[in-house]
Amino acid sequence: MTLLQVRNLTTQFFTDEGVVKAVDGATFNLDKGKTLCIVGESGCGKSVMSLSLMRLIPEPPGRIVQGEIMFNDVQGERDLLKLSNEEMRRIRGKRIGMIFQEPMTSLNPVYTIGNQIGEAIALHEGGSNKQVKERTIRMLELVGIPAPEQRMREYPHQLSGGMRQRAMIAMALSCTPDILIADEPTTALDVTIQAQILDLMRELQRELGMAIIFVTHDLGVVAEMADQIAVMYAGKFVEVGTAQQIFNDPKHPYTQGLLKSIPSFEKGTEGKRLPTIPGVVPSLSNLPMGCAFADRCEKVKDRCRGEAVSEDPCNVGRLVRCFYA
Amino acid sequence: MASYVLKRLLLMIPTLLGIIVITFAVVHLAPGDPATLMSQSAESSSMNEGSAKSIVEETKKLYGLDKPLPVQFLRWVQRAVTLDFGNSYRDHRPVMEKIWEALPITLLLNIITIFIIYIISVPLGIYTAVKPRGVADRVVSVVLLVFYSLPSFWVAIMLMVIFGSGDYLNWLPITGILSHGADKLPWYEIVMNISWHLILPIVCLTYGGFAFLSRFTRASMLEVIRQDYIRTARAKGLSEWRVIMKHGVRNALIPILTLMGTLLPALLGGSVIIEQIFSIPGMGRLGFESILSRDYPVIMAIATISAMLTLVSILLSDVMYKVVDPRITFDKREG
Amino acid sequence: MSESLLNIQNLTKGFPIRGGILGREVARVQAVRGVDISIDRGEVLGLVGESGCGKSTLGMLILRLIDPDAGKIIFDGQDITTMPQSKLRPIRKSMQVVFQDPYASLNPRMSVGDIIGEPLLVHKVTSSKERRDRVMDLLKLVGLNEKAYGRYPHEFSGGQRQRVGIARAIILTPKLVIADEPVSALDVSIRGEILNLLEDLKDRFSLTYLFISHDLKVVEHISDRIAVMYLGQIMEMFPASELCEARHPYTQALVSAIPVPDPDAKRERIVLKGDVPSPIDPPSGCSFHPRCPYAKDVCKSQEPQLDKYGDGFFAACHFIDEMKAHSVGSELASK
Amino acid sequence: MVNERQTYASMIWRQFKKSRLAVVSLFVVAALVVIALLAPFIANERPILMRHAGEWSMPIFDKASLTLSELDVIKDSSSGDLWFINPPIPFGPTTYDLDSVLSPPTKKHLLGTDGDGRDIVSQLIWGSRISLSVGVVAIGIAAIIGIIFGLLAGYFGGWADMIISRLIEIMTCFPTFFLILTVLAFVGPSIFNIMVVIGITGWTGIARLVRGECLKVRGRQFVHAAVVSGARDGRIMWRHILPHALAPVLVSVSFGVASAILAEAALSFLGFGVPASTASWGSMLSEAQEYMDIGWWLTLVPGSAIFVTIMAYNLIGEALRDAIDPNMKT
Repeated sequence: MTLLQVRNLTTQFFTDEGVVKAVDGATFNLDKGKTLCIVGESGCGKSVMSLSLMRLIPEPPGRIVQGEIMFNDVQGERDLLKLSNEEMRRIRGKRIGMIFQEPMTSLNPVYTIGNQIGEAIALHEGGSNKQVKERTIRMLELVGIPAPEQRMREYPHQLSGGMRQRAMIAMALSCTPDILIADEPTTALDVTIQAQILDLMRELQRELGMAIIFVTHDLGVVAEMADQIAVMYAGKFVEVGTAQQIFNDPKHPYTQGLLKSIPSFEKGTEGKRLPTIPGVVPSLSNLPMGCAFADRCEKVKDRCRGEAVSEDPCNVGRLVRCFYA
Repeated sequence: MASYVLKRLLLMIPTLLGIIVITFAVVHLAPGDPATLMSQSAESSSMNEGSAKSIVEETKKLYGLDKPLPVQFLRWVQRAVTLDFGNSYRDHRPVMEKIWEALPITLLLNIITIFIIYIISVPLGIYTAVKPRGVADRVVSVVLLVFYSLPSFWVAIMLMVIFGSGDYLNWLPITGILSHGADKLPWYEIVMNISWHLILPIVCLTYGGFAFLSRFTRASMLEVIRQDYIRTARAKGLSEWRVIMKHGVRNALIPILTLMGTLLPALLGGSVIIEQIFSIPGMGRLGFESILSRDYPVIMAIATISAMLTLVSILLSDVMYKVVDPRITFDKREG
Repeated sequence: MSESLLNIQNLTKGFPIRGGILGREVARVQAVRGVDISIDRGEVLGLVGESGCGKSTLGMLILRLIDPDAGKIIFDGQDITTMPQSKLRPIRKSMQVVFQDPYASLNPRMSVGDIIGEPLLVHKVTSSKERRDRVMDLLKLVGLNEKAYGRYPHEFSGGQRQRVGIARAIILTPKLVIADEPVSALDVSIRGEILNLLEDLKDRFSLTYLFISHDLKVVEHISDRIAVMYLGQIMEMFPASELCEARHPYTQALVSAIPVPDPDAKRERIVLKGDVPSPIDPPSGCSFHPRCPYAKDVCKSQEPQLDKYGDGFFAACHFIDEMKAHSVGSELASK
Repeated sequence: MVNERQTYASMIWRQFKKSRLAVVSLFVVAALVVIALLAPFIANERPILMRHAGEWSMPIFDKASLTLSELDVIKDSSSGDLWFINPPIPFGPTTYDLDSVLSPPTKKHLLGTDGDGRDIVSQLIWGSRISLSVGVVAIGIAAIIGIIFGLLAGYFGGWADMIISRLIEIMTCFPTFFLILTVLAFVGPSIFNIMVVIGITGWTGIARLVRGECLKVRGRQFVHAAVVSGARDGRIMWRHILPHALAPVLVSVSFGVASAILAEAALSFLGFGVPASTASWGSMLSEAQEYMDIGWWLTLVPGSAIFVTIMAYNLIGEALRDAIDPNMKT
């Protein structure tokens, strides 16, 4: 079942330097219980993308200028962009939960973990203080925080990085949302802790059945988590496909370059030159008319610079924004 | 907590000593020794030969000026910490007695002032931070800056002319804090009478403080609003009001609290001029008159006592900081 | 070992945590605990470990940005452990650093030309004309346009800034370059270019690197030898090309935790339980024992020494002989 | 992201320009400086240029030469060969026009005269010299002490920091204005003493600011990089740390000039200012108190001058602060 249908979502920031097209016509579907990974490098607009879905873009300078986000849950289908602020608030935290990159700064330092988790529960589910407290403890147990009764009385700075991110997950999932948006949730963590958190998220997804939108720059993490993958470059989706399609048969030169540039453990590669993508990411406030990747692309031809690229000009059968895929 | 307070108290000792050293230095800063200066000023204020002589003797005795410097200093320390500042030159009353009369008035004035400044500035600062660079923000910012730039003594005399002189309006009393003979009235009438007298001075003391504190609040709040946890609170579905009030304000208030301690010395200084203009018998007026008549013991006492008061208020705001902010700060961690 | 450029023995550093009334040291963050490492001339030693394991502190110690508590640092035949900064200054010419954050490591108020030329200026090695030429040459060498000379850091992308940082580090053709997470803040597509550049420069100027990173893949790519650090200690050292032969349980867990960019890879993963223990109070015995899947009683009480267990292989583990190279490693190698 | 070429100063200037009021304030300050510098040429009882009996002279530079009223007498007696250029305001600050004592604003005296018949405009113009020089010199002293102490405390830490921080704490404990009054009472009021006293009581804010900036910058990687490059302490402080502290210091200086001008006015108002022969805005206000009921212009005019000047400096400070605000852009 399609839970979320995003059509032509466009978010722009109006700054002194001009209009920054952070997200430019993003289109995708998210199925119930599945994981979509949005992958891209810093500044490609993937975080703005995830905030746009929650309508949390700071306004001004930002604005969602067009598009629709059709959300289809038990209450029927509706466009999140057309909801009133009040209605949208009832979606946030209740139907769609969100976790962020820095668990330290994402938790309020002056309130206890229990207070911050309980706040979401009390807001959306109501119930007596005792019920809220019990549910808070249950959530903490669920995300694998030992001694939850004690932990809920502690402040964020008293927990380790991994524990904080678990607390964030407990908070985001406390009202059993249909969708969890995770914006680089493991980037600030060590690999061994990252492995724990990724395992936890997969486990919770099996148990609770929520869909996940996982935003990351790490293709390794993508491979572990994704059912669907959207590759983002300079505000646009350049390639969308299943995990197998993207990893085994990447079509867009950017995707190909990205996959090649990861160092591997393969024997004999040490000391060899790494394949790279030359050049720099263009400024989002001053994008070229044609393909934004043209300046860094090996296959570039004149057409790439002069003409806007449609979603699938080569008829690959999925989104591959390239004339010569 | 207790150990923190104790530690802070111990840290106050060197500062207190420093304050005493500075006041001691000021006594010795005067050209010539204070005793002769004293007699000069006594002469100039038309005293007879005999009383001028006695003042010289008194000063010498009070400060032990015939003793070597270290002994003088030790004596001064001893006097300062026991709050024994001798007698005033002007009326020979004990200095502390005069101060105990003046201090409550000044404290009342300043506590009301600080209270009003906070009550008005903090909400204003929060409001302008929530909608930064909007019309309201700009208007508020310019208006407050106008207030901040208006010299209080100028405003004071103009307000006196307009509201109290009888030339234009005769609404408010312009001198003292109590009408003549009002001390025989029942207590609630006295309170009313005092409040009536305090309106103009307090207006003059407060309006300049709004700009500083509300800008500070705004900056602090803007900083907090940028934090990730505000985004988290919104992502939870909290209403904007609750996001700002629960998650924003508490964090923003932490630095604002510590400001309270530093506000006091500025106000004490400011009340010199306002108390003088409105003839309010507080510490400021007492201090100013003592300076005019070179009444050393009173000057020294006021300087020492107001510095100590400030020290206490800094301590209080630091302790409050600890109460509001649960984060443990590892005192010193290098690297 | 006669060829070793840098030799550190039993290097130890703790950061005091002060507290209590008198600011006494109440605890100590034991950042680096008795580390022995030597780096040969022309070698690249990769130092890998999770955050807080002390790897960056080790780099700072070698650079003498902080002073060690115990141990020895012998650089280029000279003991620099306690050398005063004034005597150290000439030696600094041959020991440079590249930092992690290209945004923080360049002074935003200085032009790129001034930043790169600063080491020449402070060591007075060239005239200002020559300096300009040298900087220009170097700009080209690290792949930047000559126009970059007069520009300011904020005008560059992260990758370009890191090139500036590298140019500054090598302008004096040092013997040793300590690269502290030089590519961690960069995007994948840029990372490769910087790693390639570092390798080119190493060959060209016969540099020696201490390459510090949390990313085992990057370290494995660039290094000749790898040292794995955990809680301030070296757990294992081995030739980079033999990563899959490394046997220490921590190294294996580290390898296995790294996500592989292959959705079809089905692998048996070692997920370590729990968090890295606090460096304030490291576990007794083997510091890895609380998270080690193979821990036995002896691990809790006895600290294992870093011993040789193969040609170029060293590990601190009581049971290293019973461990075998984990299947993960070999599976990775075959892919 | 690659931006067009911009130095830090030009970025600040671009942000600063956004505040129109602040730009106007810059002009106001510039105009005040020009007026203060040219005061003798603008308001003087002696002619700027004169030819009398075949001789050219510039009486404004010569205290002994004839005043305009004396010249008028000569002119009336028409002894020929007399020609002179009047300054725009033909009154000095101490010209007593006894015909028009306590005159409200008229064509002759644009802003009226005081109880001694002195022209208000002239006093205002000459008074600007005192206000501006006190403001600038006093804060100059404060800034120099503040920067040096702040750098020492912030960079070297340890004992230096311990002592300087205590000193700052001690200084801030005293009510500044009371301290200034007390010291002036001892050393005697003169314009020089006022500048010095305001300066040496006003450095703590800047010192604290510089110390804070210093601590912030000292731990940053580019400073480590400079140490590794072999740079000495002096170079690191001067080249790497101070430039970061300068912008906030500038903001503080701007507000500081405003408050120094205010302090001088308040001192003069209380009779602790410069000697009565030189008019200052504060002493004008002080004298105006006598005629509060009849001479409204006497209070309004100098007060407005103080207000406008202080406002200008405050607006500049405010706009600068906004311009260097890190949330704008670094």
